[in-house]
Amino acid sequence: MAEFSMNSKDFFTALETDQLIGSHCLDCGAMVVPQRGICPRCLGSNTEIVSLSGKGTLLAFTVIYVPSLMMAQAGYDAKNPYCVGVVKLDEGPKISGQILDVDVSQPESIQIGTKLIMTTIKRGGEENEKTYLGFRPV
Amino acid sequence: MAEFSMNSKDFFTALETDQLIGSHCLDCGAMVVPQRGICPRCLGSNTEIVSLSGKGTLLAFTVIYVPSLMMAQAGYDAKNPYCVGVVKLDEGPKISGQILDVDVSQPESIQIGTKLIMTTIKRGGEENEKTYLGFRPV
Amino acid sequence: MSESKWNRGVAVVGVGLSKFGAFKEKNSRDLFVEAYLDLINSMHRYDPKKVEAFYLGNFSSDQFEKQAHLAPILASWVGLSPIPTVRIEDACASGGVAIRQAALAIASGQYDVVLVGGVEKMTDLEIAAVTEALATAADTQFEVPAGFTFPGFYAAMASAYMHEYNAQRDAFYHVSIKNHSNGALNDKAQFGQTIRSIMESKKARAAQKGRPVPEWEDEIDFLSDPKGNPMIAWPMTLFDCSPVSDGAAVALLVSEDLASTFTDTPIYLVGSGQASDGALPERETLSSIPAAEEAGRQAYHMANLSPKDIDLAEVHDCFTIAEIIATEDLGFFERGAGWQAAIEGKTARKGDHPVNTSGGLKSKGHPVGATGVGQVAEIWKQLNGIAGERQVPGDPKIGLTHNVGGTGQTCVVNIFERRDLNG
Amino acid sequence: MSESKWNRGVAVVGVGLSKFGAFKEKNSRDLFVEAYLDLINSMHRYDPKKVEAFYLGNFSSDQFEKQAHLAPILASWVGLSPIPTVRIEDACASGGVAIRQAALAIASGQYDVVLVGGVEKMTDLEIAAVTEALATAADTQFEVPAGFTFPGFYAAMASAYMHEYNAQRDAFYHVSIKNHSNGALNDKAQFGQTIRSIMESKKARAAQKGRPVPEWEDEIDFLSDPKGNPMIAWPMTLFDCSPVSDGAAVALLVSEDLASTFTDTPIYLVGSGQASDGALPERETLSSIPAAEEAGRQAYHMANLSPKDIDLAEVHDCFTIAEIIATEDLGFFERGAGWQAAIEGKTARKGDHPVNTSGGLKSKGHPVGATGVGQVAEIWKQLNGIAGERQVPGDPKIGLTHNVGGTGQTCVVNIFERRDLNG
Ligand SMILES: [Zn+2]
Ligand SMILES: [Zn+2]
Repeated sequence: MAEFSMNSKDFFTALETDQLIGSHCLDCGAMVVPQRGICPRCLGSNTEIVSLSGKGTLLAFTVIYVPSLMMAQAGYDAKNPYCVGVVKLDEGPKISGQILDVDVSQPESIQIGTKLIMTTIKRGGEENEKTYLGFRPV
Repeated sequence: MAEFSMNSKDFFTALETDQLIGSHCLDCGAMVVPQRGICPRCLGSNTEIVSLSGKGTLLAFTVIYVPSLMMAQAGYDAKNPYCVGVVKLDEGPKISGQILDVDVSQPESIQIGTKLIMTTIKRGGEENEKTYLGFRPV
Repeated sequence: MSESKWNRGVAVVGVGLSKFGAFKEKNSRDLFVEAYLDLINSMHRYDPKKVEAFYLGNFSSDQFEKQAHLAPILASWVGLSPIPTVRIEDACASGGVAIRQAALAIASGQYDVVLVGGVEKMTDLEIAAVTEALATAADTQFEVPAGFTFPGFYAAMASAYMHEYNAQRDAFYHVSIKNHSNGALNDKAQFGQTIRSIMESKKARAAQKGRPVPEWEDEIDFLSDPKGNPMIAWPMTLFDCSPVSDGAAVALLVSEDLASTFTDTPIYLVGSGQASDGALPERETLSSIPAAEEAGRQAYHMANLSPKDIDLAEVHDCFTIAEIIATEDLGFFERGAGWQAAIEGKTARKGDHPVNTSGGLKSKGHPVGATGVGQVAEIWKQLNGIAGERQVPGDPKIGLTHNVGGTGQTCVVNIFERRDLNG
Repeated sequence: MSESKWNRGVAVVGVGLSKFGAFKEKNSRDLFVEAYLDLINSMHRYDPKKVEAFYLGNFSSDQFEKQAHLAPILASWVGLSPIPTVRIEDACASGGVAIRQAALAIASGQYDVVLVGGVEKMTDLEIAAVTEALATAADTQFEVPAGFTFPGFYAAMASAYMHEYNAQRDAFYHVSIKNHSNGALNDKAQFGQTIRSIMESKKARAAQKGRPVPEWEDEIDFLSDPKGNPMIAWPMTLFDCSPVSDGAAVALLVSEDLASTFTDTPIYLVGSGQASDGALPERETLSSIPAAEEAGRQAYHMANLSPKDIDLAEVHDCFTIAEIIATEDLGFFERGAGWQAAIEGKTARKGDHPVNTSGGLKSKGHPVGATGVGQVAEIWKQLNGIAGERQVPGDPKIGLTHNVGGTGQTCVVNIFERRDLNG
């Protein structure tokens, strides 16, 4: 993972090549996402960047009818709501992302505990296109 | 001056009708501009709105070559700089404003102590036109 | 015995509030003056020349009014220059943290008399811009790009809570109904109407316009109908969310030994706690707010009190789920029991644990920076028995404020006590 | 004898700095981590688990990065959650005020060990947007609409100063030349080049491109030529202005009694003062900064020291005129004598009153929120004799920091003292 640094923007640089990166503490073994230079468990600074599987489980979610500006620009609104959630990765750490391919017309049907796999999402149109993290059911 | 309130925006409402307003403390006699409900000298709250003459003296100034966004939109730049200053009003209080009709090509020629009279300046184009305070030599 | 490490105690000797609402004609400084005049006019022995410092809670006048560096402007506007002025920003907890920092500054010995203010002027921006500004209280590098909005964060916490404790959605509606019924008795409140009266006026308006009149049986029926109460972020509806507000609040804090020279009815800051956290994914749990629990633990420890000693609490109900979680984080109810307690009315004004007698953020309004200071104003009124129609019965002596920034990245809890003169 | 009202004393036991400059690849949190690692790596006895609170000076990540509520994010990013975290905003004085608030919190007894950070990430925005953001440190309702820019305010003060004291414009250039010569010896500085080397490289570039080579005789000649040094706001030129910068700084503060458990070389905060003011027109004078004078007076009084006792000072030279006024406000020179003193080299590293040995804001850079904390880092290095090539001679023992927000709406002065172990 030498191509990525601990600088926080590099998390998105990695995403552009479909890689989900985090960091691993060489002292205590803790894994965190996004990657960072200080280990939040032992507070040491002996960490390295690692790649994660992108597999995880849905921990919490919402279906949003009044979108953020970014999501409104991506075409979402009250008639076309979207799901976003917090995902527990198989390696331990948790992260937020849009949840695709779930039935947003029936929020009650979306199950906490659903197994997910990461995907990347392009938003922002041609001019400002950026890559974002998403998940979909396995 | 019953038509204006102590709300700070009303200073500009008054300017729209070419009136420069301040407040006068009924307890200690202090005058301040813009108008406000608490007297800064005696800290009492017994003040009334008064109209000022708009006459004053230049206390400090600058000629600006790298304009603010608002002034850039009004057409100013390094080749067309503008003067702005702090003016001591004849009634005592001081206030900032654009200084018109001085030789901005020779900042050294602009004299602190110059006698000034207020004027109002419209900026912002048709859509967002607002009235601002300015001064020019008597 | 108190467990305080503080060098000396701190008392509140006066409070002031502006009306909360949407005020086109007023800027931050005007709202602040309104609250400051309310303080002056309610105190007999206020001398502004004794004020030694000013602490301001403000979330983001930078974004809302294009005005940073607001603290010295406000102090100057009421004639308090050249006292030291400090703006504190911890998102929606800015006001509560300002109270705590002012208290610490008094405890240090540096100042004897400190004015605390809180203000936010939010309604000048378009609603989309307000939403973007509020989102900056969360992690805009990693959380917001996922698509979250502010209601969305709390909605996700609600999903975790409902899942973990099998909670019913009605519980949220009961919080909203209760807070509106309290706010209806508060003349400073932005939405001082009961949910029932809102429902009835919607029916009346439909009838007036010749449209079919909705057949809502009661408030729950009304709130359950997306036509009356649209979904914002499932499971949070419009009436689960606090509004966008303008408003200001002030409180005058002094060292304990000076309290009686300012008022006959001081209340004492006997416990204070504050904690922080990372973004939602950094936490062990999503069905509670760990930093709120930690702040509460610190405050109880310092005050040597326990949750059962608290006569009433103002908690941070930016969303209805937040109030339910707060009542658990603060130990009023067991984990997972808060939603049932809300349905059973235990947090009502005459319940076992009165919560948000002011109307809370939901009904009183949520001018972000003012909120934490405004909470203290309500506790002041309740402990001094001057809350009028919304007065909590039983001569309350101990009140608590709970103020949350973001989704719990900052939490501050303060506990106040009235001491009887002969006590 | 100290005149301190504080319950107990406070010491600085470590500092850290990121490089100051323009760093596309780094956000606030990355700059903060860089400074924090610099602290860790320079301390032998740092234990992060002992840190009890975090105070952050930050002017406006709201505007620069669309990120408010930055304090808990930074704490979380280095693993310090759930300690209480507070963002302090007093414009360009945010860092210095954060130092003072952290010290007061220690003095209160609440905390023994507090981390103070300062950060600003300014270079992501277009320069016009940066200018607009900086203007929000002034009164955007009444001062900015007059047409003022931030350099414009200080330029107007310069006009009043020049008029009152018949000062020569060259004095400003001497400040710039001196600060660049100091910054050239500071590996953290954004513009670590002397004015002479900047001049020479401009000549060389002209020669390379086959253009006429400017015939500047010396630095003053270069700075006096609008082709080398364009006017920004008369009489302030480009080289009178500090740059737009990214950067972070940290300092670890502890209660005096614990200092020796963290380091063998603590420095003690023996004096602190802070004051506020209204906008320029609210003041009695425009040729000085009354709040800076007041903050200095408080700090000297608390430390029981006078200006002549100060071995070196880091002052807020956001513009060259500001440094000259600062040296008068702080009492190093009589009113109106500062400009002559600058010309005579009295504020040079080997002068009577060394000022801005770090290079100051002008050469080191001015990441707004980091500036006040970075000043403490310089004083730490100088008092401990580890400032390398830019070390002030004569074994300095007492250093002062002077941090100004806006045009003087907030000013904070802190005085630090090294105590010899056997002293
Ligand atoms: Zn570790
Ligand atoms: Zn008066």
